[in-house]
Amino acid sequence: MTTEPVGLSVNLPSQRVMQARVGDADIAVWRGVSGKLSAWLNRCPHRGMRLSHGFVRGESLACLYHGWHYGSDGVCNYIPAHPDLEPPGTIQTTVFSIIDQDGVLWVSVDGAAGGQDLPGDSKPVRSITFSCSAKAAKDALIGSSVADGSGGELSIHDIAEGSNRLEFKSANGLNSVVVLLQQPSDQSMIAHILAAGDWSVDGMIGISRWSETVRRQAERTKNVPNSDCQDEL
Amino acid sequence: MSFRLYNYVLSGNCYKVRLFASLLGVSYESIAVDFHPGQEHKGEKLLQISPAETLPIMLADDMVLTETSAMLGWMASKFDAGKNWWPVNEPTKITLIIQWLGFASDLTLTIGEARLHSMLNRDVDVDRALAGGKRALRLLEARLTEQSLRGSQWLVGENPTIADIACFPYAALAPDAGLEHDDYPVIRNWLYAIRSLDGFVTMPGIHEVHKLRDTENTL
Amino acid sequence: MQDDITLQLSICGQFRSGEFPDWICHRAGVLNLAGWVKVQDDTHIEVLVHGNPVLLEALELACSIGPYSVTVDDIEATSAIWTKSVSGFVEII
Amino acid sequence: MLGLERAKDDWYPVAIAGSMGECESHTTRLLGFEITLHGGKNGAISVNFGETDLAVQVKFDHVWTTFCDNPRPLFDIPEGDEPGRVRVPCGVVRVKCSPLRAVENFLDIAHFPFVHTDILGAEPHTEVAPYDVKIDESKNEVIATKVKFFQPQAAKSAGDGIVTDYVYRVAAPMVSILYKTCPPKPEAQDVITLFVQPLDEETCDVWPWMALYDYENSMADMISFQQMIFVQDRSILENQIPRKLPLDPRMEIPTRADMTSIAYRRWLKRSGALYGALTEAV
Repeated sequence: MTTEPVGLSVNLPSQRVMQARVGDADIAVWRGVSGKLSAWLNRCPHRGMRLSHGFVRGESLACLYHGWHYGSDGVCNYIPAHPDLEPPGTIQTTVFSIIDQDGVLWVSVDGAAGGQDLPGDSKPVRSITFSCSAKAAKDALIGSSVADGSGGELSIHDIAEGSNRLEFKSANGLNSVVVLLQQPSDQSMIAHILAAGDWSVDGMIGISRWSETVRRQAERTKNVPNSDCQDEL
Repeated sequence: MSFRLYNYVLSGNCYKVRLFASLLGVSYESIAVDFHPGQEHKGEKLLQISPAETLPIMLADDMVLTETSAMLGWMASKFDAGKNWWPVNEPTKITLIIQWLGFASDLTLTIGEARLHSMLNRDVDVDRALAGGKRALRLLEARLTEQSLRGSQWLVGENPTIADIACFPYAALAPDAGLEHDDYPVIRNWLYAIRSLDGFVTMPGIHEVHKLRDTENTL
Repeated sequence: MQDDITLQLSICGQFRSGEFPDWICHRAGVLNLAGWVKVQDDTHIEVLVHGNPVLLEALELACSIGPYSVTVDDIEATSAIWTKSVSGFVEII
Repeated sequence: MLGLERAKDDWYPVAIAGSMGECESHTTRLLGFEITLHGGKNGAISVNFGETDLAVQVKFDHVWTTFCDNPRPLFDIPEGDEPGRVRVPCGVVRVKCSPLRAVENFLDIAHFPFVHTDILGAEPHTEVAPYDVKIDESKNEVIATKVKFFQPQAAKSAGDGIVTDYVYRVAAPMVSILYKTCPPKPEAQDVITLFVQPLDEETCDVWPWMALYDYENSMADMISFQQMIFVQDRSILENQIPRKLPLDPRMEIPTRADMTSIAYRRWLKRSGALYGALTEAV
């Protein structure tokens, strides 16, 4: 299992928690008040409640059910039902590796997470979920080009075999759009989209709308009963 | 008392009124209605007040209101002196607010229906309601994404309006119907922003953010 | 914060599966308790455990169910002296 | 399937008595099997499983049925019949969780400050004081007594915060009964129950029922209060992993505050009431 992108950094401000899926693992991702990131198995060791429903207090994540607090190292540091107890370091969540690299959150469930470098001035656009197979989503993305908002187009530039990263570039090579793919299940795919270069707000909004157009195409493909008919669309 | 509300605790539509009243600091008279299991809103006593067979019903200024958009508009006009929630002097904004108030009804008809089925066993076309709910959440995510690219976390303009209040309950209650928020990161942050407003109140299915209390001395 | 205490637990039931001692060691490890477990026979296990009283109680509670393969009829807890004869939590024979 | 045969020997609630009109019918599920309810004369309700008529009885304002020809007798709640009490069937709420998880959550007090904030509990009053739990062998029930917890608004009829006394009773694997301080009548106790209809091992319909001394609030007020509390729990129950109730404590970290839950699981294991339970740690 390699490192997966699970979200855009901008969508997880400090003191928030979200859910992510990497392979078969259900994961809670959260930031403390200082911005420190953690990624844990999404299950409170106490009674099995999903920690992604919890709340952040300082540098701890608390489970919504009984308020057990866990520090960023995953170790339980407060049990409200036993307020005088100093919990032992052995009560802890299952901790995964996470990094924030160039505005993207990367998680690995086996070993240290390693992110990917993005063009230096990359700005986050959005994360968008496709309800179709990764192949259908990827085909639709590769088959389209991004309008840059001022009449120009960015066409597909770089697709490494088996890669979860697509890059679109403008003709002059100055503007680019990077799409990082995450596959949470067989029938869904999340595209984390960033834009590098000189983009106006309207241009960024244009990229967001383009991603919805591609999604409509990809999901239509999925709904064709026989996949051989794809060319007719 | 400023108005009377015929109220049901599990109704997202009734909650719009409870939430907005709390945000505005307005007190009101609440009359509990046994919507489930008693179907009291279809009983003669309530039909005498409003034959629409819907909840909530608001009695305000000699009016009988059954549409939540009208209730929110009335409350904002009456109690929000700063005209922030319903900016009547700004034509573009109020036009967009009306647009999103209409969209809020779509949320009720899709997510609200699916929730009635998954929670209270009501007989509805659940596949259709869920598909519609997913479509509505995608539209909301797209709008909030564009707003955030413009630098705002609210549906219309730079401040919360009654459009946010109208769309909040059923968007927040989507998991009750099996539509999780995980695929909608910008909606998730918008929900958090509303939950963090001064005067916010919860309803079953929408938890509070559990900010640290002054009285607590742990950690 | 309460002071550490020591308890001896006499556990009676049906333990033929042999799964219980390891299970108790694991649970004691999660709760950061020191001590030992000793199998007397198929129906009787002795445990000496030292640590925080809240966590000791948690161990006793967990043992009252045990793994699915065993049946626990009764646990008798008595106060005991901690001799520091073992480190961590181990099975002794 | 583990525990199915034993589960078939019990009675389960499937409707509120008198809730169906004549000739009305409605299909539901019980222990994974489809059953059909028919409204008859004078509010009577009969239940079919395929061609078979199932035994039916009305008790605690609900219609109960069973697959068994010689079922375990339905438990009693003598306090429920006391004159002066208002008996309140609260309607059904569907939850995607094991029926056993719904019962277990009802026996839990430590979650009050976080899930029923400012109603049944509030920080900083989070400590769970020791209480007594036992398995009553003569009745084959779990009983927890001397349970005390600080509550800002314990019932619809409670004004300010009080320390509430609780007694919990598990009378059948899918039935939990709670006796709690009755604010307007200190010498008596309110009775609040959770009757659970197992649709399958991971889905249930929950039928809360109450027998209260409350002369001030309307029926709708009382129902609202109970529905509010239960639906606050619903999102917790739908997000516990795994959906079935794990019996092996290795899956979790119970402490003294979970004593009733542990006694309940222990009793389920001893009784072989394994429908909706997970026996091995995973």
